[in-house]
Amino acid sequence: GKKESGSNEFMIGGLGPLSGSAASYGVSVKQGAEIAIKKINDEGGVKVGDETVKLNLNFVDDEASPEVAVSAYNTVMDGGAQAILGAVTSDAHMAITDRTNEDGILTITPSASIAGATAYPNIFRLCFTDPVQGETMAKYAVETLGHKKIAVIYNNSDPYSTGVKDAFNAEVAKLGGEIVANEAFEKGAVDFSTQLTKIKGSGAEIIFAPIYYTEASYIATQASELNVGLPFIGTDGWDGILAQVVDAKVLEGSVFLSPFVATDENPAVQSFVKAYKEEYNAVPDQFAADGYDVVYVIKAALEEAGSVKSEDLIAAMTKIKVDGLTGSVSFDENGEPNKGTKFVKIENGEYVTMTVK
Amino acid sequence: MAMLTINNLEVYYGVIQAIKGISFEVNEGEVIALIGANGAGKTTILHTITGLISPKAGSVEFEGHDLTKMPAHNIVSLGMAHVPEGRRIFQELSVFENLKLGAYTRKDKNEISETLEKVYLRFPRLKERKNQIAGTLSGGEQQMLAMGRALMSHPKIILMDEPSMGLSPLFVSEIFDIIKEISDNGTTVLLVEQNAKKALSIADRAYVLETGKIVLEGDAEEMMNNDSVKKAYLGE
Amino acid sequence: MGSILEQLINGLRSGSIYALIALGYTMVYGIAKMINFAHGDIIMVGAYALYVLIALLKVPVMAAVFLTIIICSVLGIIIEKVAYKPLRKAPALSVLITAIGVSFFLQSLALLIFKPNPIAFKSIINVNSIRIGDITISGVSLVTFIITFICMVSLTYFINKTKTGAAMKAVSEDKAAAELMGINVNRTISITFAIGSGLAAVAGILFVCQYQSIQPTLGALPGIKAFVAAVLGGIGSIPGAMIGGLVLGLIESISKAYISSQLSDAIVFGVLVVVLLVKPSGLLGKNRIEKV
Amino acid sequence: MSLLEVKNLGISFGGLRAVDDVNLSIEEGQLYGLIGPNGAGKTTVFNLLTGVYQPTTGTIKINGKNIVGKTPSEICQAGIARTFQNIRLFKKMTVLDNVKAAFHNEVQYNLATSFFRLPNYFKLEKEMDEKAMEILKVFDLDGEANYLANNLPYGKQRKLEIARALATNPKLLLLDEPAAGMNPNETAELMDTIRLVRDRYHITILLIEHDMKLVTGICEKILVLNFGTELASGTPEVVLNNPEVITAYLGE
Amino acid sequence: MKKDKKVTNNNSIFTLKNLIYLICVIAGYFVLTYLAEGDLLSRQSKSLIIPMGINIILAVSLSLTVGFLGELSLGHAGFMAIGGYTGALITLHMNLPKGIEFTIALIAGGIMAAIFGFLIGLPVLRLKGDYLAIVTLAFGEIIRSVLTSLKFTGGAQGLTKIPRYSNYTWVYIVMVLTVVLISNFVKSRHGRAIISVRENYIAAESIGIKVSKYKVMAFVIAAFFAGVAGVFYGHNLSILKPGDFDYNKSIEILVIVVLGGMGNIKGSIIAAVALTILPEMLRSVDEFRTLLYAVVLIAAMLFRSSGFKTKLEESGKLPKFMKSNKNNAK
Ligand SMILES: Nc1ncnc2c1ncn2[C@@H]1O[C@H](COP(=O)(O)OP(=O)(O)OP(=O)(O)O)[C@@H](O)[C@H]1O
Ligand SMILES: Nc1ncnc2c1ncn2[C@@H]1O[C@H](COP(=O)(O)OP(=O)(O)OP(=O)(O)O)[C@@H](O)[C@H]1O
Ligand SMILES: [Mg+2]
Ligand SMILES: [Mg+2]
Repeated sequence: GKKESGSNEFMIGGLGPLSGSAASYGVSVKQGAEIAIKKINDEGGVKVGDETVKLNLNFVDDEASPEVAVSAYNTVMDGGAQAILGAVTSDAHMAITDRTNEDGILTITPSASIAGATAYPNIFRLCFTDPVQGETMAKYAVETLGHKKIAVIYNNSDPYSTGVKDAFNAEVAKLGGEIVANEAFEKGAVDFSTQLTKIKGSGAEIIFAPIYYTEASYIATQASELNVGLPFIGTDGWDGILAQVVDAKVLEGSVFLSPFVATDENPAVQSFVKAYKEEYNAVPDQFAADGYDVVYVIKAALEEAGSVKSEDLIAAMTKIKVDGLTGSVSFDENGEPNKGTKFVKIENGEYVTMTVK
Repeated sequence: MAMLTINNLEVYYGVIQAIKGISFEVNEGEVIALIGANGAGKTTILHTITGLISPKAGSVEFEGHDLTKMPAHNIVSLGMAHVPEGRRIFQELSVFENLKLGAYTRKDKNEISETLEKVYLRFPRLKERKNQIAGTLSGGEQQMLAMGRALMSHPKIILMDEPSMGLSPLFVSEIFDIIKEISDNGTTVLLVEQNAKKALSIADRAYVLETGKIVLEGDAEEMMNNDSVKKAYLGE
Repeated sequence: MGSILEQLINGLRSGSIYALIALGYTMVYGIAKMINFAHGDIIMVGAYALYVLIALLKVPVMAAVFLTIIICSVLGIIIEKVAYKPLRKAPALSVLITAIGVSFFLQSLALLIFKPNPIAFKSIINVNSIRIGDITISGVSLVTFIITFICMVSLTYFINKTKTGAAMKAVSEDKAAAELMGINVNRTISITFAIGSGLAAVAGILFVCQYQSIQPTLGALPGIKAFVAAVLGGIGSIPGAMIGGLVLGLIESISKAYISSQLSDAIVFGVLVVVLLVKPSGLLGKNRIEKV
Repeated sequence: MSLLEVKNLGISFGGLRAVDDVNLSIEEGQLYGLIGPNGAGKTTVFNLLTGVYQPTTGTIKINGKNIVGKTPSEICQAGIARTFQNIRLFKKMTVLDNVKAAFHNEVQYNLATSFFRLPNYFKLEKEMDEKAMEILKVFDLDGEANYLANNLPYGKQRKLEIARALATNPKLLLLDEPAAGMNPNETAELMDTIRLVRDRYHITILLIEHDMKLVTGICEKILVLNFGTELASGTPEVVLNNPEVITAYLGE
Repeated sequence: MKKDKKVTNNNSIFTLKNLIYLICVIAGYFVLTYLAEGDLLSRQSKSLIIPMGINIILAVSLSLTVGFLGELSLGHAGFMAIGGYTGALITLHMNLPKGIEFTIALIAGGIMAAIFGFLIGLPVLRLKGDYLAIVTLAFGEIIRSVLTSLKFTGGAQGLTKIPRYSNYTWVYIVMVLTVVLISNFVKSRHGRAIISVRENYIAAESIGIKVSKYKVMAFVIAAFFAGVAGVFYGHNLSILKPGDFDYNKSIEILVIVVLGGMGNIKGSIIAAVALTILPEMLRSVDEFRTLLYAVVLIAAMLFRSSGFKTKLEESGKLPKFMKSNKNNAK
């Protein structure tokens, strides 16, 4: 998109993978954000001080690569970006952080969960950090479910996966549990039978899989073939997994953390899902909801600041509270979100939201 | 009519013209010798006849077929075999496999094994070494294999590019005897040779090539007594 | 011990897929003397073709399998004609780069058409798994292993015993000389690519039956692993490809199970290096002294 | 003491005894011929002498020093250079560079000089150019110095191979069928060149050849091999009139 | 015709040609400064200047192994990773002034990569062709896998907050140095030895060239420069992670070298520039980008070897750097 009529438009620069193996995340974020922007603009735009501005999105492919992200960032800056939505993936995000800081531009990542992603004052994130997810799930496994022996399977080449795993393992130890199998795999792996056989023989009572749904679906299917017979718990990467398995039975009873489920009764969620389906002929996932929420966070910041200047927007960030699709969220001065955790359980082949104390 | 007619042939390598308008003919049953210095274009002519190079102008006609319009692999089935320069045997295959490939275009199994026996009779060394990997044969042995392989297709005409290169004196004489014998059995021969003396001694007619042109042609015997040929190619 | 046996079976399971892919690799390499980097992506095309035929067009299973193989074979022939044939006289590396280009092309095309999200696909092989005590061998694994073995044997027979096979060997060494034997070089190379790609299709079919999920990048990693397997077994050797694939699968499984799942890639590649240092032309590769 | 002293040399390939119990002794400055039927093992002897193959039996001494077990490059440094039956030039290098590459051990400068073009680089490269041109002139190749070796006609490629071998400053030069593919006039010219090389560079030459004109014309001594073993040896007159040599090799 | 031709004109370093080169290099720097500091280019284009330089260093160094030695190397990214990590660890843990710290990092990165180049070069003694290629690929993957599992390299997360020391001046200087040094090298006795090994190793041995030594040497030198490029890479992105150095990265560099013409340093430079810009130029076509990239790649390879190029060459319309060197006979 191009700038239309000067100052009555607010340009958001989006960065995420639109091609390559991580493309689905970037595409979802982009589409979710587009839904939000369309909705906001249709409702008349954003009131900034005395003016109303319309939002615009220039979303550029970063291939989830740090190298490409840098030039993608510069591309959106050339396009006159006034705030940054992104980057979607952790590596790409880390490559642009200090550049955004030099430019002093408001940057909100929907999904870069790596520790240290918000190290600069201009950067905020919507999602949970990896360590928080790890700790939350450790507490859930040990305290809520009461398991002592836990197996972990994680993606060794993925910072997200290893980040969650490290925090999880540390927390489990602290809580008196034991990691009886700590199994890794590499990017692109499709065969997990060796790791699962090992886990099967390890005496574990539950399997923690802090990974994305693609691999999680392979793992669940193969675990059932190998009669591993243990329940899974996962992280927000699991969102969307039901569409990935032939037989939902292999996932029965699995629990994962997710800020968003498309089957949520919440009317805001349902109207989003409907709009998304109409526009893209697909069911939105967590990333789409994240993209949507970030746009609303920017909207709130604009309204709060009453200005489109970056420093005003950044200052406004810690004062706002947004009721988003992924929950109600506010931000602390470190740029981290405060929001409730949501657990999702798979029951009878459906996602069911649970509340956990 | 001649069996093989070459008319006004012109061949280029990029911008370099290697053959500059050559015409000649080969009649059935003849042995024709092509002689000329290094780089005169002898090999190029043979390659053009068997379709490995396409000419810029001119025609090659074999028993009424226009060879310039025919892919190389179809030419063999018309009854033409080529013993190429540098032997070009299949180095990684065994002697036997090489010979079998020579008969690729033939169907009748019995006829093929008959020919094979004939080839073995002519080149006993090949029979001895039939399972050796061809690339490890000595230079001369490889030359025999190249010849034997060409004979396997039971050709009407055989083109030979320096068949005596690298052979021992005894075997050079033998090779020329074999060529004579092939010809006596009714196969037409087009022979390119550095060893002009031997070539002329068995040829019926000969053409002398100089930098892409025919400069002399005629009866082989007359040619041997031609002073300029003697000086330039017979080393006398 | 049960678990060792189980792990060996796990190794054979992924190994026989590698082996099947490696067969196609080695076959094309042996004849066309080029590393066909797009081979892995033809597997992916095979997987999507099968999906489209069965899930979208509702073609009966056997017909779909047959059509998938045909589609991939034709694709192989087209790729060769368009992207490789013009480079016959160019240095080998140029062809390698176009092959990489073709690989990118197929992947991005699949991404455009089918989108990045994986598609779940139900196995079309309904063979019951075998259970021996504690150990289960899945039906798909069994079928894969048997088909790989059959492919290996028939390919070996084809290359060594048939006339076309002989022509292929001749073409692989010297195209001009092969032409002089009356061999249609272009046709022979087309056949090579058709068979190689047909094998990739079979691999694609078995792959999706095994793992029940299809995505545009599905061929990339197995492709590389199979290439490694082909080299391990001695590139150009057909039984070598099979052995290389199985050995690779076993090493992977054993190292993940008993050494370190973090370092398994390093270990696998380390073993490969060691094997090649001891046997520089792979397990079954021919190591001939060059005649000087 | 002779320059080259070969005793009981032998090698087998599988079941084939390609070279069997060959003895050879060449004096300095000699022009020695090695002949024999196709497949007799002549090229194999060259390969054994230059370390391409390792002998199964026997010793090879140059100037009294044993060279069995040494690598081809070490043997080259010990003073044996060769040409190949099937030409092995550096085809995509210029004629001049083919020869300069052969100065590798003769004219040396270190890596830093290569990278930074220190003064020595220019001095020694110039020296090499001059020496190379000198050798090329002997073979009438100076006019083609900047051609790619690949573009030379066959006969000149053969000469370039000799020139390259000569550039390593050998004591003993091995030539494998240097006249193959040449017509009688070219062969005659080559004979003059070989004699000239021997006299000008004071080296010893051992050559394989099937062209009897060349062999009788320049060789002082001849060894005839048959089935890997010695059939006859001595002066050309003696050897070439040996009835066994005539039946096995010469014919007529 | 066969006159006593003057064969070489490089009798000293002070030649007209070298003077012109020097002027070009200095002028190049000023142009670069103008482009990088001025308003002529967009931010996006400016941000490509450093990657371009890095790619040139990578391509020119890889062309030593692939183009001049003639061995296919699929592990160049591994050396880059070694250099990048070494350099980053140095600047992250040392507290010296920027200039000194970065110089140390560049040299140490290069040396460390060269040491690994030596280790990887050793199997070269026994292997040839595709077998060697697969071993280089294996080493690249081993390096990546080990980096992923080590604690002090940050595992999969890698190293972050690496100071952004790479700027166009540094990269330009080192790039020019790399090109000059490697160009010098290939035209020296060592370079000739390496090329002769490529052309015919049996003949090379027969004239006293130690084939193994020169193969290893080519690997070590190429690795050194790749390591230096890796240091720049890390200090440009401020983040390094093992995943970025898989075989795809190696292949990316290889594509540049082959497209530029094997053993053609100028070609490598031009291809490096072109292939850095190309994906960015294709940005406007969004999701068709990778598809078009593939098409351009295939088309470029086909074009390179089509008769079309030769015809242009013959008509004298092709710029000199694009001419193939097979016709330099006359
Ligand atoms: N592939 C090629 N590219 C360019 N020029 C070539 C090529 N092949 C041959 N030539 C040139 O064409 C001319 C004729 O070569 P050809 O090989 O036909 O000669 P010839 O008479 O067979 O010589 P020889 O006795 O050496 O075998 C020569 O000048 C040669 O340099
Ligand atoms: N690497 C090898 N493997 C197997 N056999 C070999 C090998 N090298 C040579 N031979 C065999 O050893 C014998 C001697 O070969 P060599 O090349 O030395 O013969 P030659 O005397 O040079 O013959 P020519 O005059 O034909 O070149 C031949 O029968 C050949 O087939
Ligand atoms: Mg010729
Ligand atoms: Mg010989």
